[in-house]
Amino acid sequence: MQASDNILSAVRIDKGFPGTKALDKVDFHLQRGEVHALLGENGAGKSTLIKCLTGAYRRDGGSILLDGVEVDPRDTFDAQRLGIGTVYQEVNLLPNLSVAENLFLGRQPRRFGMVDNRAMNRKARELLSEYELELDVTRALASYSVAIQQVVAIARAVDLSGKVLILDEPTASLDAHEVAMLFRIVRRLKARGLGIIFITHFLEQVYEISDRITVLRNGRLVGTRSTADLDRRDLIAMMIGRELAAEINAAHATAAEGEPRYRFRNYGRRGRIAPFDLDVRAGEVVGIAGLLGSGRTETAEVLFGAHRADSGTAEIDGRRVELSSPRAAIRQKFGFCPEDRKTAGIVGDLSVRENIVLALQARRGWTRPISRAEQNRLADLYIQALDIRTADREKPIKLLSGGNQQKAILARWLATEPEFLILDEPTRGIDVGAHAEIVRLIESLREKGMSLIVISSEIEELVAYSTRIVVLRDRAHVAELGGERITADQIVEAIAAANERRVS
Amino acid sequence: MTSIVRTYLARLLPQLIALAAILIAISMTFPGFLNLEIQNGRLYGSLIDILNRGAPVVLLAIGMTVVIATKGIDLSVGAVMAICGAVAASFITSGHSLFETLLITVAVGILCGMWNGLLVAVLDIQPIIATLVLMVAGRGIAQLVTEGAILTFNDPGLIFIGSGSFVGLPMPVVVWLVFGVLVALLVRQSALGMLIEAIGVNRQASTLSGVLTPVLLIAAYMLSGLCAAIAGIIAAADIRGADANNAGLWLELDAILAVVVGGTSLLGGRFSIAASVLGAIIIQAINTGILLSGFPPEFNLIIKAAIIVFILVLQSPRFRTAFAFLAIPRRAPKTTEQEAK
Amino acid sequence: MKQKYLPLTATILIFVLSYALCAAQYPNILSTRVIGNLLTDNAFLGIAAVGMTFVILSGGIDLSVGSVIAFTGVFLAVVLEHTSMHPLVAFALVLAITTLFGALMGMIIHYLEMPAFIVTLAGMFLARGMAFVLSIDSIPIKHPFYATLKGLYYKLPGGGRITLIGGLMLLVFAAGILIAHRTRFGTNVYALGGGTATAKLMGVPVASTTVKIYALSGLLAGLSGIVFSLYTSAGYSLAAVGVELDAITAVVIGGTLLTGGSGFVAGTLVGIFIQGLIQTYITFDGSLSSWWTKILIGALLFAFILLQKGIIHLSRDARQRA
Amino acid sequence: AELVVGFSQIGSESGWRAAETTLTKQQAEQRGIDLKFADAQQKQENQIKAIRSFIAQGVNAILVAPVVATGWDEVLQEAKDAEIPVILLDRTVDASDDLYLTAVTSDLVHEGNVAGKWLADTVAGKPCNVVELQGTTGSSPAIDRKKGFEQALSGHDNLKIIRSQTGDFTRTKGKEVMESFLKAEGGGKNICALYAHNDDMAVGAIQAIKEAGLKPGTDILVVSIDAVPDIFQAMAAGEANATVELTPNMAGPAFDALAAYLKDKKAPAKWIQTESKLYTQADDPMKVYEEKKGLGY
Ligand SMILES: Nc1ncnc2c1ncn2[C@@H]1O[C@H](COP(=O)(O)OP(=O)(O)OP(=O)(O)O)[C@@H](O)[C@H]1O
Ligand SMILES: Nc1ncnc2c1ncn2[C@@H]1O[C@H](COP(=O)(O)OP(=O)(O)OP(=O)(O)O)[C@@H](O)[C@H]1O
Ligand SMILES: [Mg+2]
Ligand SMILES: [Mg+2]
Repeated sequence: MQASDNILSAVRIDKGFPGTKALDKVDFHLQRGEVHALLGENGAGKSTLIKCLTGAYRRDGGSILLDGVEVDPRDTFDAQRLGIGTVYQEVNLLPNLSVAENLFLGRQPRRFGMVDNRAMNRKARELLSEYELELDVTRALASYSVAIQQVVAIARAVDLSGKVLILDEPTASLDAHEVAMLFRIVRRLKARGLGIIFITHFLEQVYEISDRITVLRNGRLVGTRSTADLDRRDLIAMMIGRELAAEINAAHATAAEGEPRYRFRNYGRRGRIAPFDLDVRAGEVVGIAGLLGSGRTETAEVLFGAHRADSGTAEIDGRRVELSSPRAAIRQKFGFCPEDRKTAGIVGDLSVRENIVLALQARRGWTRPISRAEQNRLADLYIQALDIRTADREKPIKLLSGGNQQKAILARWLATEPEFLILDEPTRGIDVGAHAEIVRLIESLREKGMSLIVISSEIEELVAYSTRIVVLRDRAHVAELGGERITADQIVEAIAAANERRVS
Repeated sequence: MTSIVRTYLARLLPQLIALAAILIAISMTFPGFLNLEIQNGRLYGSLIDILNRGAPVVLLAIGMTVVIATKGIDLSVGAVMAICGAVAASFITSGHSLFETLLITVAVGILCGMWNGLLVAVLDIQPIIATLVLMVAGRGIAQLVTEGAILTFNDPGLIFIGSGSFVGLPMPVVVWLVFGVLVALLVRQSALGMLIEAIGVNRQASTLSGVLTPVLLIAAYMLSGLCAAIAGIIAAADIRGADANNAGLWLELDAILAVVVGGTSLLGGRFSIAASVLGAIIIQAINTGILLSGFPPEFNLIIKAAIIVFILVLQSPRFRTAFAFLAIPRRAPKTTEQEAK
Repeated sequence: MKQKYLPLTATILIFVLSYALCAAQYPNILSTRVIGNLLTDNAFLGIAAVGMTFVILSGGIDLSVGSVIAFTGVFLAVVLEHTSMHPLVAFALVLAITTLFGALMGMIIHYLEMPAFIVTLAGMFLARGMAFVLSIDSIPIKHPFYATLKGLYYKLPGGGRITLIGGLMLLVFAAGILIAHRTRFGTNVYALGGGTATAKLMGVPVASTTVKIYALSGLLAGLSGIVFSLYTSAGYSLAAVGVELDAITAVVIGGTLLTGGSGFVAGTLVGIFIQGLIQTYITFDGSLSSWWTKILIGALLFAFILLQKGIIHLSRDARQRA
Repeated sequence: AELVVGFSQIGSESGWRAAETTLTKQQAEQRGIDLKFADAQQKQENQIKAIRSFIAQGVNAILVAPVVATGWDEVLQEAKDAEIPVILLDRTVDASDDLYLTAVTSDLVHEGNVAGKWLADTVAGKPCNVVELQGTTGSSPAIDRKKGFEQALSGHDNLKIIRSQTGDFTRTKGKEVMESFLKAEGGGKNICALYAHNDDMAVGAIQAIKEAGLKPGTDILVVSIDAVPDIFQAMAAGEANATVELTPNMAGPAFDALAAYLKDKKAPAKWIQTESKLYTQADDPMKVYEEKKGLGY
């Protein structure tokens, strides 16, 4: 391979953390005008490699060449100046700043030495219009949904990238429409000769957009291939080091029989979600579909008591219950994996073990501590069962890779042996192997008689495990699909129909 | 078991080293410093003075540790000390029994803590400001009780708490030792410690996991109030009078400093009561050392600041990573062995 | 109206309301004298509070302010007494020292990753300790230049005065507002308050911003010290004890979150006025004992915070219903 | 109309000051004066604010107990311009004396001097090591009482101040510092006398001496300043030897001078010095205690 083709080269990059060798002499070459997918299981070292390339981490060894010249970005500011724009895995924008300020932080247009807010806002609106986003750019970023924040982060990185654009799981919280838009932009940049690094766990997207693929496993380079020459099966084998037993079966589960165990009537909260009726049987998975901001997360939060419902009633087995707080819900054997794991899920400084036992301990009350031996047993059990990649159970959870954090939170709820489990985007950021495992897990939980509500932006996945699907639009429940109607097409149609109605 | 002891010691190592260094430094400038003798059936010496004089800050630091672990801070403890000292003095002088007096005083302290806790947990006011309210008003309340004068008392029981001794140790030392052990056992033998740490690190995630966040927050401030009450009783008993104007003045800063010297982060989360107690003792050792040194008082603050900065710099994450390099050679052979296999 | 202006508006509303209430009881509060006093008497606090606002916006805190004010005063007094240096030169010198002092604290906070609370607490001990070492006596400043500066005021009808230092405070606030909202540095300060790690990933120069923030706070504390020395024509090592807490209170009453990232410099000005108003009211009343004074200050502080919360809460609800 | 007088008090940092406040209020009430009281919480800036507020209110006269000597020219000038007489209580200021009507104070240096003289007379030439508990570092009583005491000791080579530390005017610190003095000086064997800048520190130190197994008043002589009730109890018990009175009734003479001035514009003397009376164990301490007990100390 000619060095001149390579816009960015990383040679023998080493990076170790206490107890972990995150990168072990990894080579990586990015060519001009290519989309290069960087793949691997959770914890393989993808994010770490990115951070070493952009100076967010100091690498322990190896060199980085940009346009054939050795560079050494000391921090992301340096990297930006070199023309490397990056979207990091967790949304890394500042929620307290306005959208426009987030977009132009550090390079605000100035007039007479002062920041020209009007020009900045105008440019921000222009920039976002490319993404079909019409926002009030002077509002705080925090007032927008995760998805919108993600688009803003992408817009910022694209605007910053003169030579290289790095996207670390940018599509995790985006729906099909936004993904398509993102890809249009990526193709345009590619045509302009930029090199683009793209990390994702969605293999369809890899095949749709990428030219080459590099796979990492356990911090080591497995290999780089041309996408066209690598079929899916081989790719998965490269990633997990073995053949995946079976891919997600497309046939959906059969509807459960019998009386609904959980009955919500006219349930809702003003300003968050319009009152809805919902029945869930034992051994049933209710999938929730909808566009971004349609109110899926709100539905989950109201059901779990994270936001108290202000209308309607909830019944379990015909018995009225008050789900006024998460505690009350947990007492009724509810569980809830929130979508935003960074702020609502993980307790960063605590160990993996403590994160796993947290909900169980909270339910037992502080006077009845779970013995250390029992904690260790639970932690080890779930670390093994969910294949959580961690050096040991005492590692602070914030040091785990994103996907492994997600699994640990799932473990937290499984440890409480819930009867009603709400999963908001449980597979976000989870690798193919683990993805299949989680889908299998959902099915086995259902078979054991648990009731589940699963929110996902991946329609295929919803089809795979849902026995019924509720479609949301504009913070209201608008359609319900059951039985034979649970197909990807039908769901898309239901969402689209809703959309059309909105337009008219 | 031994591994638990070892992790415990490892956690306390920086504080122990700092304390040892300070004690050595003092004993070099003042030779009689380490002498201990038995006098009137009690231990007597500068080391005992440090433990004894440190009592209020140690007690405040115990409560402060828990509050800080929840990502809070309690600026009102000095004022609560004054209130409780005043209450104790006024009850004992108005003829109540020692038991009643202590009970009421402790209740008042807990009440003060509850007030703070309610502001923080229920009204969602930022801890510094929430407790600032009581810091400002509290001393006024204490003065209201004593009417600005020093309320002296002669009750031998109450005085005993301040200057009596038990198994050779001054009573304040016994009180904080026992209380510290009790609190440490309470938080570590129950699940409280972990739940408090969880709240401190991520309140939202904890609430969503079913942790009773508001109650635990209020409880943390109540504990801090209780600690302040005991500290207030000791401070009053020590001088046989309640000095509402000066009791506990600026001690909140010393207590916070003690917690930080003890290595607990002001951002909440992981905490260690034992380390905070050591931190408080370190600060008292500095104070006592300055007094023994015979420098003119103009220099007190500068010396204290310099030593504290020095200790904190040694403890700072940057220095610890540098220190960790020294520790690596011990582990390195093991990794190479593993790789060889 | 924008969500983010809510706390500021609430604060202004509360101030106007309580001013009206006070005036209803003591009409003299409306006199230009009281208004002039509000500016002059709080000038040093206001200037220090501007620096504090930046520090708090960035998620930090600066406890050294009061001590730095005292140090500045003593330094000026000693220098002007023992040398023939012109006060303006002395001002420049002392500002350089306090700015450097702030920068040093900023460096320790950033490079050694130590919490601001503790670093500045040590700074507080150190600055006051330095003041003690310079002189424990209170030293009058009798330089004629001081008299000249004090003679500069604009007389309002009714006996009130806008003094040089009162005007200076307003200028500093104006500059502060400009820096906070119209410079890159200002946005970077807010960025740090939103999260240091994220800000770093977004390419904010965290190190230099942190150092600049504390240097600015040191500079303004020094300026505040100069103002204080003009105000009292003296240097005294025990002066301005606890001013940092007053400044923090003003910043928070002004609607800035102590956790950083959200708030306004302008709010701090209102916070200062509210505190000044409380004091004026208590003096006008004149019947409170020492202890009731403290209790009332605490209670009013509480009431203001509560009112602010209430207003914000109500208008948020109203918006949601709409 | 009724006389309105503003009183800017330093704060309430000690029992003595509380007594001064009480007596000022009492005196005002007796004379039918409407007293506007403002507590400055130990801060000069608050005192200046209070005086300005008094001027804005248009009071007839102002009493100030200045927290520090310097920094009053401007605000006093404003009062003068508004033709409001100002009377200083218990401490003087470092300003031209035409800016205020009069100052009712004791002489802080003199107090220290009286204490020192008593000690010199009492030990009568025998060698004696003295330890000193200073007031709050930088406060004028601490500076002046130290100065006066040292003046009295100069020329008495038998008297030597061997240790001097601040006890912040409080009992707690007085006790703590005394403990360290005792440790540092051979368990107290080298100490012959204690001089404390106020009685509160002395009371704390007395306890420390007792707890160290020594007899205060005999093994170690104790002399202090203020004459608060509690020190008389200690003197009655033989644990303290002498105290120099600083009367809390500064307001009485001040109001008298004010009344005379308002009646016929007769300016009083610029300095009305209160007596610095020395009390020893011979002065029937219990009786003085009973007299002083009710004064709000
Ligand atoms: N700051 C850190 N300290 C210690 N270990 C870390 C740190 N950051 C990452 N690691 C470890 O390094 C390994 C690689 O993590 P990385 O985040 O690069 O994985 P990833 O490939 O991005 O995974 P995912 O797909 O889940 O995002 C993991 O084992 C993780 O636990
Ligand atoms: N206009 C808005 N103002 C305030 N908050 C909003 C707004 N839009 C969305 N949010 C917040 O963003 C989060 C996500 O929004 P929502 O729950 O409606 O989306 P969703 O259907 O769950 O889709 P997704 O989870 O994929 O973003 C919620 O916490 C919601 O409160
Ligand atoms: Mg990753
Ligand atoms: Mg969602």
